[in-house]
Amino acid sequence: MVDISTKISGIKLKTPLMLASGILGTAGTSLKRIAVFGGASAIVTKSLGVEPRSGHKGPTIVKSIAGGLISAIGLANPGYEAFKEELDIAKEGGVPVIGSAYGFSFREYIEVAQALESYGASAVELNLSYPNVGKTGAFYGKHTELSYEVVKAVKESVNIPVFAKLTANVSDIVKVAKACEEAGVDAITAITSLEAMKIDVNTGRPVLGNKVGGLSGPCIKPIALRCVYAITKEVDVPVIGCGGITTGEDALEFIMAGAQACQIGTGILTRGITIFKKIAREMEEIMEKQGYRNLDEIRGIAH
Amino acid sequence: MVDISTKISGIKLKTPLMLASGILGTAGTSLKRIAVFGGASAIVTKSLGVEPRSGHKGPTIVKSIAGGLISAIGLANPGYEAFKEELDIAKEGGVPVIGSAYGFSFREYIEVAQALESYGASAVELNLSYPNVGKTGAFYGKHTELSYEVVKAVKESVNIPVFAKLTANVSDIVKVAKACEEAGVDAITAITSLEAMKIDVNTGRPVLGNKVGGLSGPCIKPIALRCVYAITKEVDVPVIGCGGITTGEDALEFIMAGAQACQIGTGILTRGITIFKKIAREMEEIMEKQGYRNLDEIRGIAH
Amino acid sequence: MRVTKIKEIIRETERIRTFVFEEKVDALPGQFVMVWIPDVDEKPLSLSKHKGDLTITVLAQGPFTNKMAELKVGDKVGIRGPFGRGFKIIGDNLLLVGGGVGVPPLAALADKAVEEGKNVTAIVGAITASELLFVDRLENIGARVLTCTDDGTAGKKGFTTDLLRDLLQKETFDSCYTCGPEIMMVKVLEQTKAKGIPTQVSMERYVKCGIGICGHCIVDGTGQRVCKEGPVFRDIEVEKITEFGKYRRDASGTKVYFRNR
Amino acid sequence: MRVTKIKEIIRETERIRTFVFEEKVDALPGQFVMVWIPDVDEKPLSLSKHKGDLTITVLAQGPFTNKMAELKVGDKVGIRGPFGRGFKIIGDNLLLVGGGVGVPPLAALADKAVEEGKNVTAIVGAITASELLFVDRLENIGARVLTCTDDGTAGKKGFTTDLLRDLLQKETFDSCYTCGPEIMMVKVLEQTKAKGIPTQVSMERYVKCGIGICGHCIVDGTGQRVCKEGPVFRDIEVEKITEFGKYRRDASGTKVYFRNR
Ligand SMILES: Cc1cc2nc3c(=O)[nH]c(=O)nc-3n(C[C@H](O)[C@H](O)[C@H](O)COP(=O)(O)OP(=O)(O)OC[C@H]3O[C@@H](n4cnc5c(N)ncnc54)[C@H](O)[C@@H]3O)c2cc1C
Ligand SMILES: Cc1cc2nc3c(=O)[nH]c(=O)nc-3n(C[C@H](O)[C@H](O)[C@H](O)COP(=O)(O)OP(=O)(O)OC[C@H]3O[C@@H](n4cnc5c(N)ncnc54)[C@H](O)[C@@H]3O)c2cc1C
Ligand SMILES: Cc1cc2nc3c(=O)[nH]c(=O)nc-3n(C[C@H](O)[C@H](O)[C@H](O)COP(=O)(O)O)c2cc1C
Ligand SMILES: Cc1cc2nc3c(=O)[nH]c(=O)nc-3n(C[C@H](O)[C@H](O)[C@H](O)COP(=O)(O)O)c2cc1C
Ligand code: FES
Ligand code: FES
Repeated sequence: MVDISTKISGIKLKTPLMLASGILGTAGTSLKRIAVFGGASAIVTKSLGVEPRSGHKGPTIVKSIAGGLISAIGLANPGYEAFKEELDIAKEGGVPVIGSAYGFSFREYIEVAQALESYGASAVELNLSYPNVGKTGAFYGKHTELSYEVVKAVKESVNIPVFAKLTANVSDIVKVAKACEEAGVDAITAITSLEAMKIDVNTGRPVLGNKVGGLSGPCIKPIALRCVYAITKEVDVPVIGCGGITTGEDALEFIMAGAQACQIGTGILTRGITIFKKIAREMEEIMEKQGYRNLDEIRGIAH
Repeated sequence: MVDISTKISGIKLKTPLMLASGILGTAGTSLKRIAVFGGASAIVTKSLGVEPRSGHKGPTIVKSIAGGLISAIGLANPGYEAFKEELDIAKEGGVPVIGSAYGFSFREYIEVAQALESYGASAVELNLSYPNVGKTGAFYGKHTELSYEVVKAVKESVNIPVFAKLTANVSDIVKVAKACEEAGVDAITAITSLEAMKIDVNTGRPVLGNKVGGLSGPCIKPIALRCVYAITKEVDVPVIGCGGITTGEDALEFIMAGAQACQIGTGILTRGITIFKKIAREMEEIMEKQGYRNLDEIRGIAH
Repeated sequence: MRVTKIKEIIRETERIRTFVFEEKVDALPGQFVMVWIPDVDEKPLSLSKHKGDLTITVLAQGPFTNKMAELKVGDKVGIRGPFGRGFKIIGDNLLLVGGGVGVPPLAALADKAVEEGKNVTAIVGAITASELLFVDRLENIGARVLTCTDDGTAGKKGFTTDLLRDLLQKETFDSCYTCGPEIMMVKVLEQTKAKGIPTQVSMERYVKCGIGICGHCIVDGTGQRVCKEGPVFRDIEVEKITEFGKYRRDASGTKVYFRNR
Repeated sequence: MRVTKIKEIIRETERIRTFVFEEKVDALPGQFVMVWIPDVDEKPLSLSKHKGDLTITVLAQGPFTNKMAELKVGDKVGIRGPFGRGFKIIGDNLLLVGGGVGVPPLAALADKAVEEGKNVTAIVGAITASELLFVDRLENIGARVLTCTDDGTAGKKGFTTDLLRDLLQKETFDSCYTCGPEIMMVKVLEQTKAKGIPTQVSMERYVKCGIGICGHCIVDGTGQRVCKEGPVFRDIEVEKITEFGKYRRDASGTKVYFRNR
C-alpha cells in the first residue's frame, strides 16, 4: 500500500494535493465543494485584502495552448471581513483552510493575516506578487528586501504558520526564497502565474481587459519545476510546488524535485474539480509500479 | 498586394522572419540552407565564443508539451576562428547574416564581435544570457549595469549594428532593455529560452545532462509577447520578437505588440525548415483579409 | 476567443436589440456566450437561437450593454463559448415562463421543442406593451402565447406569476422552464412544485471567466458554478441553492440582497 | 523520453553487446534511437531489429558505450525515437556491405528484405574472426554471407571492398546498402557507381538533439541533418555531401579530418 499523506508546518494532509489560491476560492461553499467532492487535501482561499475589489474589466481570462490560461482577474475579492462567514463554511469541508492575503502595505498584510487567524485559518499564505494589479501590486515579491520585511512583519503578528507565495518573474527566485526563510517563513509556495499576454490579430487589440495577465497551466510546469528544484537545493523550509500540475506524473516530478506538497489550479479546466482525486490515484499507481511506499522515499531524489 | 518587408538598423529584410540563434546554426551550409530552402529573411549564427566548446552531456534536449523543447546544449560551438569559413558559406544564402556572440568577459565579447565584423556579418547579436552555462554565463543579462557595460564596450569596438538578446528571467526586462538602449544598442532581441527542467519519474532523475535547461516553443509565446509589448512601450530602438513563433498569427501578434521583426527557432520542429515561407504566406493572408498593406500599418497597434 | 462581425441588428424594443453574427452555432437553448467589445468589456449573454447564425438579444442597462446598443453592422466583437448547461426537454407538453430579457433563451428552447414536435405554451411578461419580447416569433412557430404587462398595455394586467396561477388551475404540463427576474422565478417554482411539475430555472450570477475556473459565479448551498453546472438548474438542485431568491454576489464577491418587487 | 528496462543482454564479441529492451518498435531498418543512461549521457544507436522488441548492438569504445557494457538485465534506460530516415528497399537482388558495428542496421535490413521475398547477399567484414557480427543470424534467414577479416582469421583475408570488387566482376545487383567506417563506404560507392548500382549509405555524424533542431549533425555541401534527412542517404545525395570521406564535426562543431586507413 502506497501512502501519499504528508505534513506541512505541522498541518497534516491526506495527500499533497491542495487547491491553489484564486481558483474557485471566492466563496466558502465553493471551497467546501472542492474539498468534499474534489478531494483536495487543503484549500487556499482567494487572495483577500482589506477592501472589497471588483477586479479588472473583461475579458479576465483567455485560453492559451495546451489547457493553459492567461488571466487577469485583478484580485477581485469581497475583502477579509466578508470572508469570516465564508471561512466558516469552507471549514465544513473537513480539510485545512489556508487563507491567502495580499496588501498594498505591510499594515494591510498584517491586518488581513490577523483576521484570517482569528477566523480559524490553519495558515496564511502571503501573495507577494500579483502581476496584474498596477505597480504597487507586483512590488513586494520582486524585491528581496521587501519580501523579507513583509514576511517578518506578518510572522511577528500571527501564531499560525505563514507561507510566502513567490513569483518566477524575478532574476533569482532562490534569493527571494532565502530572504523569506531568514524572515522566518514556514513554507514557500512556488510559483504564481507568469506575466504574459494575448493579442487578437483581427482587431489588433490585447484580449484581456487589463491587457496583460498571468500565464498558468501545463505550459509553465517546466519553469515552476526548475524553481522548486533550485529553491529546495538552497533552502530548508518546505516548498509547495505550484504551476501546471495536471497529472500524477506532474505531481511526482515536483515531489522528486523536493516539494513537500503541491497546489493545483488551472488543471481543473481540463480534468474537472475531481482532479485532486484523479491525481492522487495516478500518483499511487506510479509509485506502486516503481515500488515506492511513501513520499519521503522520493522527495528530492532528483537532486 | 501585401508587403511584409521590413528593415532593422538599416538592414533590409524581405520578410520579418529571421532564424533564431542556436537553431541549425553551427555550420555555414546549414545556415545557407535555411535561407535558400527555408526562406528565412536573415540568419543568426549559433552563439560563438573565443574557444571551441563541446557543450553539455546528453540528453541535451527533451520535448515538452505543445511542440516545445527544454534544451541545454551548453553553447557548443567551434569558436569564432573556425567560423570564418562557415560565415562565407552562410553568406551564399543571399540574406543578411547576423553573428551571435557570447563571452565570459567584456574582452571576449569584443573579440568575438570584432571577428564577426571582419568576417562580414551584417550585425552582431550579443547573447547576454545563457541559463545553462554555469553562474558566469547567466551573469550579464541578469544585471542591468553589466548589460549596459557589455553593450557599450562592444558598440565602441565595432561599426556594424549591435543587437542585445535579453532573457525574461529577470525582475524587470524593460529596465535591462533601457540600459541597453542607453548604451547605444541598435536593436533588442527578446526573448531567449526560459529556465526550466524535466524530471523522469521512473528514475527520479532530471532528464537533461545539465539537469536544468531552457524552455522554448509555443508555451513561452505569451510570455515573450508581453516582454515585447512592455519593452516597445518604453524603449525606442527596434525590438525583434522571439519565443514560440510558429504561425503567421503568432508573428502578427508580435508585430502588433510593436516588434520590428521576428526570430524563429523551435517552430522548425513542428513545421519544418520551410516554416519561414509558410509563416510569410500566412501573414500575408491574414493581412489581406483585414485590409492591411504593410507592417508599418499594424506595428504596435495593440498599444 | 474568436472574432466575428455583426451581420444584422434588430431593434426589438426601445432598449432591447437582437444581434446576429457572421458565425454559426449549434448549441443548446439556455447556453450562453461571452461577448467581447474590444477595449470595453466582456459579458455573458444567452443565445436567443440555438442553431444557425449566432444570435443574442440584449437589454441596454449599463456601460457594456449600452455600448452594445451603439454597435453597427460590420463591427467586430469577440466570442467565447457557448458555455454552460442548457435546457433539457422533458415530456411533450412544455410550459415556458419568461420575463423581460429572460425570454430570449426560452424562445430558443421553443424553437427546439417545436422542431421535436412538442406542444409549447409560453407565458411572456414585461413592464409595458412595447417591451414584450418575441411574442410574434413564438406564435409563428406555433406556440400558444399568453402575455401580460405590469401596466396592462398588452395582455393581462399583472405579473407572469398571476397568469401562471390561473393557467395551472385549469391545465397541467410535463415540465416548466423559467427565465427572468429571480423573484419571479422563485414564485414560479413555488407554484410548479405545488403542482408537481418538474421545472428548470435559468439563473444569472456574476460571470467572469465563463469556464468554471475563477469561482465568481458560485451559488451558495451547493457551491455550483452558474457558468458550468448552470445557468440552467433543475428544481431539485435549486432547492439546495440557499441563496436563490435571496442574494447574489457582485463583481467583488460581495453579497447583494434582492429587493422583493 | 520514455524509460524502459533491459530484458536481455547478448555478448556478441569481446567489445560488442546486443541489448534487448522491454519495449516494442515498428520502425525502418537504418533508423536509430537516442539511448539515455541516467546521470551518464545520451547517445545515438541504430536499431539492430526493425520490429518487435527494441534491440540495439553496441561497440564499447568510450565513456558512454563502456558504461552500457556494464549495464545489467533489469536496469533502466531512457529511449527517444526511432529517428531519421531508414533504408529503402529497391529491386529484388540486394547487396549489403557492412564493417564492424555497421553490420547491425544492415542485419535489420536483411530481415525486412527477406520478409519481402528479396534475395540478399551480405559482405561482412571485421578486424578478426571473433569480431565478425551476425554471420549466423544472416545465414539463418537465408542470406548469402561473404566474410572477410583484416587478419585472415575468418573468411577472406582483406577488406570488404576487396571482396566487393571480386563479387562485382561476376555479378550485379539491383541495389547496394553500406554501413561501416566512412573510408570503406567511400570505396564501396566508387565501385557501385562504376557498375551503375544504386547505393544507400548510412552515415554517422555527431548527434545531439536527434530531432533536427540543434544542427550539430549537419553535413557540408547540402546542409542536411544526419538525424533527420539521414542517417541513410542515397548515392546521388552523397555526391553533394562535400565532406563525405573527408571530415566530420566533433561535439563543438570543429572539423575532424579522417585518417585514411
Ligand atoms: C448566463 C447569463 C446570461 C445572460 N443573458 C443575457 C441576455 O441574453 N440578454 C441580456 O440582456 N442580458 C443577459 N445577461 C445579463 C448581462 O450579462 C448583463 O446585462 C450585463 O452583464 C450588464 O452589463 P452592463 O455593463 O451593461 O451593466 P451593469 O450596470 O454593469 O450591470 C447591470 C446588471 O447586470 C449585472 N452584471 C454586470 N456584469 C455582469 C456579469 N459579468 N455577469 C453577470 N451579471 C452581470 C449586474 O450585476 C447588474 O445587475 C445574462 C447574464 C448571465 C449570467
Ligand atoms: C545514427 C548513428 C547510429 C549509430 N549506431 C550505432 C550502433 O548501432 N552501434 C554502435 O556501437 N555505435 C553506433 N553509433 C555510434 C555511437 O553513437 C558512438 O559509438 C557513441 O556515441 C560513442 O560514445 P562514447 O562515449 O562511448 O565514446 P566517445 O569516446 O565519446 O566517442 C567514440 C566515437 O564515437 C563518436 N561519438 C561520440 N559521441 C557521439 C554522438 N553523440 N553522436 C555521434 N557520434 C558520437 C566520437 O566522435 C568517436 O568517433 C551510431 C552513431 C550514429 C550517429
Ligand atoms: C483565474 C486565476 C486566479 C488566480 N488568483 C490568484 C490569487 O488570487 N492569489 C494567488 O496567490 N494566486 C492566484 N492565481 C495563481 C494560482 O494560484 C497559481 O499559482 C497559478 O495559476 C499556477 O498554478 P496552475 O498552473 O496550477 O494554475 C490565480 C490563477 C488563476 C488562473
Ligand atoms: C537547441 C537550442 C539552442 C539554442 N542556442 C542558442 C544560442 O546559442 N544562442 C542564443 O542566443 N539563443 C539560443 N537559443 C534560444 C533561441 O535562439 C530562442 O531565443 C528561443 O529558443 C526561443 O525561441 P523559439 O521558441 O522560437 O525557439 C537556443 C534554443 C534552442 C532550442
Ligand atoms: S465565471 Fe468563473 S467560475 Fe463561473
Ligand atoms: S542532432 Fe541536432 S540537428 Fe541533428
